[in-house]
Amino acid sequence: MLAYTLKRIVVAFLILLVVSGLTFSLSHLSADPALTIAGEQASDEDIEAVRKLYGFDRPVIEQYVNWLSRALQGDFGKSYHYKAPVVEMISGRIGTTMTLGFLAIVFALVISIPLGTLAAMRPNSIIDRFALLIAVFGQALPTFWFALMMIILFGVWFRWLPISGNTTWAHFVMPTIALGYYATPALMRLTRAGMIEVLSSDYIRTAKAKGLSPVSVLFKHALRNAIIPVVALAAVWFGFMLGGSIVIETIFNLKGIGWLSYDALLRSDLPVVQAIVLIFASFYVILTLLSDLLNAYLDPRISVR
Amino acid sequence: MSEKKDVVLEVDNLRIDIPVSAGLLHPVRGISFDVSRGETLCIVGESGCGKSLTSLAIMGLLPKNADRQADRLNFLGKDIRDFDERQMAKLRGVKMGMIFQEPMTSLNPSYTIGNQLEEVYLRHMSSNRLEARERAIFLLDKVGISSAGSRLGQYPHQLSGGLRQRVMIAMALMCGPDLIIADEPTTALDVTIQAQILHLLAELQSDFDMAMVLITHDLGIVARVADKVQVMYAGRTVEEGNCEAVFDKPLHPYTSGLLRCIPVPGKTQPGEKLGTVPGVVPNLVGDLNGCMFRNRCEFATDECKELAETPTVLENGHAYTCRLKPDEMEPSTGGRL
Amino acid sequence: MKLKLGISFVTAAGIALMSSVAQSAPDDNSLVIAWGSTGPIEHVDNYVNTNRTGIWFSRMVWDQLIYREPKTFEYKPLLAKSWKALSDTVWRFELRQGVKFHNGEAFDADDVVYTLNWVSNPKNGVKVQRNVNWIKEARKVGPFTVDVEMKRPFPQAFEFLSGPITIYPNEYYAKVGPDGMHKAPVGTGPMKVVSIKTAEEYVFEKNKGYTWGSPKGEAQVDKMIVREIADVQTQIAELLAGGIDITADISADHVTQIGGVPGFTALQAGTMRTGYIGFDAAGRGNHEPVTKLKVRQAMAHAIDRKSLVKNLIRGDAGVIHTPCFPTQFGCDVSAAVKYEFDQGKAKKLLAEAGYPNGFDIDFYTFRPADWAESVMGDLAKVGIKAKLTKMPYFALRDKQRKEGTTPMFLMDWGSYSMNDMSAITSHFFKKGPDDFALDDDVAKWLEAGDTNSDASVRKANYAKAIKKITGQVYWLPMFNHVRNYGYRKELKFIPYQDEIPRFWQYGWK
Amino acid sequence: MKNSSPFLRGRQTAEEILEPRPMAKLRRRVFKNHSFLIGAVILISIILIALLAPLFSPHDPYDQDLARRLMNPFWHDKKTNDLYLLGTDKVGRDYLSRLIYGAQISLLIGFLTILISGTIGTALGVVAGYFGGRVDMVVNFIINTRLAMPVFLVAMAAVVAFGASLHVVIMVLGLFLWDRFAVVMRSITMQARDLDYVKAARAIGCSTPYIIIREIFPNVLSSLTVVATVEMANAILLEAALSFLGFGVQAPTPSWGLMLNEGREYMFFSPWLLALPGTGLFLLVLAINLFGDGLRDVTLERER
Repeated sequence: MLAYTLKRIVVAFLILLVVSGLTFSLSHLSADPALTIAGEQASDEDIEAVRKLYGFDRPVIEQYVNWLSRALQGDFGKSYHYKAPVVEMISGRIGTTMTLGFLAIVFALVISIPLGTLAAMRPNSIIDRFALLIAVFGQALPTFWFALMMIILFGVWFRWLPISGNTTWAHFVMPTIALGYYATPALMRLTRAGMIEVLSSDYIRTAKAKGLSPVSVLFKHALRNAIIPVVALAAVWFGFMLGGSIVIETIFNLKGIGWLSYDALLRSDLPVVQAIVLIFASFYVILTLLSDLLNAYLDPRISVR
Repeated sequence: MSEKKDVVLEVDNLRIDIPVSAGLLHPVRGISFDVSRGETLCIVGESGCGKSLTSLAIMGLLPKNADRQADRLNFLGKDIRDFDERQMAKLRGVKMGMIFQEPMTSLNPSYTIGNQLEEVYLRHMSSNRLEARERAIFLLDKVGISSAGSRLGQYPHQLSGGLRQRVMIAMALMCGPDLIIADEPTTALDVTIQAQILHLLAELQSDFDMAMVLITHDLGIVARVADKVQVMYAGRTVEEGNCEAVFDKPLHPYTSGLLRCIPVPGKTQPGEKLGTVPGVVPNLVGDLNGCMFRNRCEFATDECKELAETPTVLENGHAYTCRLKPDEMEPSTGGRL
Repeated sequence: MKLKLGISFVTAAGIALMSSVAQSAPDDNSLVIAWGSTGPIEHVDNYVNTNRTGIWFSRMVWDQLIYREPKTFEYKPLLAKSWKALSDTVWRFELRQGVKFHNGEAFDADDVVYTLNWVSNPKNGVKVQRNVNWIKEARKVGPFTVDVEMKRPFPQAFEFLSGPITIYPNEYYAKVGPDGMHKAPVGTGPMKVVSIKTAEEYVFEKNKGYTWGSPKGEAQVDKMIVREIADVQTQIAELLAGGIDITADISADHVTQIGGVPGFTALQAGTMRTGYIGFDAAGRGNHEPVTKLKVRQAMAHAIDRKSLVKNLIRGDAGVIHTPCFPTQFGCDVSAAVKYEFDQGKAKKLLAEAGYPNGFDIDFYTFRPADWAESVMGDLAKVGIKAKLTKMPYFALRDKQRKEGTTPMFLMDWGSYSMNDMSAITSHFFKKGPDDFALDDDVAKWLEAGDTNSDASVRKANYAKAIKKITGQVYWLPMFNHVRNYGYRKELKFIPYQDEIPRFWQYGWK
Repeated sequence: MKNSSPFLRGRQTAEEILEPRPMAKLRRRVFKNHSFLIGAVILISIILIALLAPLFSPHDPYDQDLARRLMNPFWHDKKTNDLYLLGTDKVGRDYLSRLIYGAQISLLIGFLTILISGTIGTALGVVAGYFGGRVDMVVNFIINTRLAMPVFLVAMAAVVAFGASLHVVIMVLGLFLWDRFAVVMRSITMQARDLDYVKAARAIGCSTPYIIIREIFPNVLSSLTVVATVEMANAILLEAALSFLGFGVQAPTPSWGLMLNEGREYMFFSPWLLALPGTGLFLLVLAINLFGDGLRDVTLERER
């Protein structure tokens, strides 16, 4: 188990290294940071001076190594546009995004696990068809479109929910649903498939033959096994959701790092973009690592493999 | 016939129907038997004959879409035909235990052996974890698992198939049931282990004075442990009776065909050809007429197509369902025992 | 029910069906504003910001020495009571007495001297150097008298002193610096900052001490909340749902739509923001056709600017013929060569230039695509196939400066609300990174105009520049933009042409 | 399926007993599978509309005239509906024609993206699955690296870097959406590698590419198609989201995502400008998903 964990951590680091390298070179392809820093009214000499000062005239590799060594010490530089330290900008905003992502994944799980389970218990029943409908619709519904429709209906028309901002829990309702609904189909399908498989497994038959109560059969014996892959997928989806938060945060005016990355892209604010890509990637890597370890705990067979 | 003294389970005309896309499937079409305390009934037949469904029907574990009917289904004198899931759950595990064919997958991989053993006891006996644990250790010891105490903390994947089946047996016995149903308990195991497990089952059955229904396709096993034998084909009993009677003088061509398939120590000569029963099990969908074995039967005539499937009962309780008279089957094809 | 709702939803002609908004002014006499469609204020410190909303913010919190009357562009006293020129390069200002900063600090000559000297020092990193780099030194002459010396004769000085140069409290600023000002701004202006959530929300209250007769007037509301909302549609949703009272970011079509909703008013106000199509006449990006004068002239004739203005911009916008806004100093409309819409002429010119069948060209913009598409539709009719690339402003600007590979671009310039053509024409045609004409004559004339304090000399030079720029079609000036405002009917709203809404002046009816 | 009950496992099912011919069986399954049918019908209709766009669309989707901008659809304005059934957009182009041509763009993006991503993913997956060992480790690492990249953000960054256009969007999506192909192909190839006839081919000395193409590829084709439908839907939605934020294809291309971006300005007052392209997108993605789901059910059963 320990060796397994260590190996996974090393691989995770390597992945982040490659991701950061790719992002760095990509973003340095896109813009000349000296221009961005020098600003609107800068002369050619100003731009040249900035280029020298920041070392943009150096080879990209050298710049990357410099950036990486500072990033490893927690210094992602200063925003070209806002002149504030990137770390400060992100740390002030990441909470909103995490809250949104967390609520959305909880929403998705709260919808998909019971519905998937019910659907699996009664295949081809009304509830199964309803669940399938939700899944099929959810997969086809563009998130941003769904978000806009909700704003029109619940924000403007009925005025049930606040439209923008993050001051109260009510502000998170629409963004959570919009973002969470996006993950629901995948999680529900997996719950259903997993439950069907588990419910038809021999050990569930054994559990029934032991005269256990249906509740115990379902929750103790079936759900725990069926939920293992769902947990893994939910972790992966949490990572995806951070990506989806770009659109959602922009629409609902939640000023998290999703919005920040969008804003930074509009301004070619490279240090911010790089840092956020790296943060999203780290989240994915850490979450998959954790979910693997959690799986190993929930299903003792895994760590033996 | 047994003395009808302490009948544990009585089944009369059990039928199972399952709707499938092509029509109504009749996997079990009128099975009757009874089994008493201390008695072992063996149900024999090849794959697809309905023997496993019969056992599941008794346990109330049929798939939801299967329809179970019976003229009588008495367990410990109570009619359990109309028992709902909750009532059945109170019988299962405590009054009737079941052992399945696949020890490798029949245990939940996520929980320890101890947990899975204790939970039956905790569920049915008003007792505490400590007693459950003692009972588990006692039974693991009883089924021949050494250092039972330390095994409790192990997960199923840490055990071999034979050990797992022993655990399954222990689990079925946790609450001291009156009836134990073993559905091909040794099929998935190594040959050497098979004998041990079978021996163990027989031993435990007499120790605990239970009724046992043993389902198998292996006539060799039947010969060793059965008091009564029931041979099933295509969802019906084709022959039943005392073990000796059936083995000595099989009256149904199918039974005799099956018996030809097994080598008998001391009787089968080296190099002698073992028999087979050619052909496949017929389709059991829709309305069925005549003897279902006719397409594989060497004695079949046109008469068999119309034949009502009513058993002929001999005076010793030995019964069979065939148009042939007891002596019409050629002696050479059967009765080698 | 659901179905009916869905049908009526898709078919609804408008939101007019909705329950209308509360019809009275808020009880606490507050005003909620949404802005931010071009991104949040990058830094609340006025000198570290370039965003327009930062200018709006600064006018609420700080005052300048001089007040420029927004309608007549006349200079009036603000923090300075009076002024006179001591020489070509020195102005003396008599300051107003009895003014207090929001933190209680009294306003005097020290504040002015400190602010001007601090911002004019390049080391302090004022973001728009052009705003301040003409100041040589500010000197305290008396407790309320200050001399400001310029590096050279600088005729536009008052535009800057009445615009971007706001006066900071010297003691406070010396202590906290730009970052402190960013977190807790302190000024003399009509609104006092209560709290700031960067890029999200700014809360103000009325500066009760603003009673010294400022021409800007006292605040009409007791409380003001500004919400930075990036998405215009979200702003409108909030407006319709009653979450905000006014937005200044909407489009011309929104004005028609919102104006039709009971309880709301929408209006368009022309600004001096000047839209233009720039051509890579100097050939920085090696696109041959646009380096030819006849091609540029042909395009000037081919584009129906009137129709574009009438259909897409509307309001009091108009076609512009000068590379500057006509109210700006020196922007002489009569000097400009005008191009009427005449596609026949355009085709003829194209044929003469050697492109009888037109050509393909890349066309860049950061503004709504429909404006550019309208242009493209016109060009297509004379055979010029333009391929549009719409990109974010910053990316487009960087692309232009870095690669210069933008043969044709629809852009615009707001002149930082300065009423002097040096703020626009001199920026683009003095061989800076944004100059795609690289014309020595034009650069020379503009320099002469920028640095002479004699108004008539300036005008003469600027006129020559305008004539050459339009004659050579380095730019095809298009139209002046409008700002579109949507707000609750009960709000007393006054639009201004300099693209700076004075939010503190808007009270409830 | 009803007969997939565990309790019947290992026993013959009625269908197996009846045993009709394989093709008839497949046909029956296809026609019994409603989602497959519905998906296929919608998808084929959309493909036909896209292919025959010039026939179906009443106007040139690029023909603009500011004088007739923002005309209402037929249910609002009876006078104009003869000419412009669904009204016009903000530069006066026929909305119906643009919707019809929009199907072309979405399908083009979907198909080309999966062509690129499918090639990359399949190559990586098959190589990893066939060779195993170190090769597999490297490919796994590449897959994980790809999964760790936030697709949407990096795609936006790439679009900024290379300039927004149809080619760039397709390239970027193609270069990003190969992971599922690789994962699925890898595991299937691994299983296929151990099949007897593949072993046999290896034993008689067939070359590796030959084995992969002749023996393994036919095996994975149905799974490949299923993955392709998932990724195609994914690509279409991603393009829409990119275009919606202004990081996608350029005006005046009639992409549904871009139309949503443009129509958003009118979402409160002329909601059809948003609802119509949204519905188009929804139907297309729905159809692809239904088709893919159905295909999986149909083919998986066949393989069982």
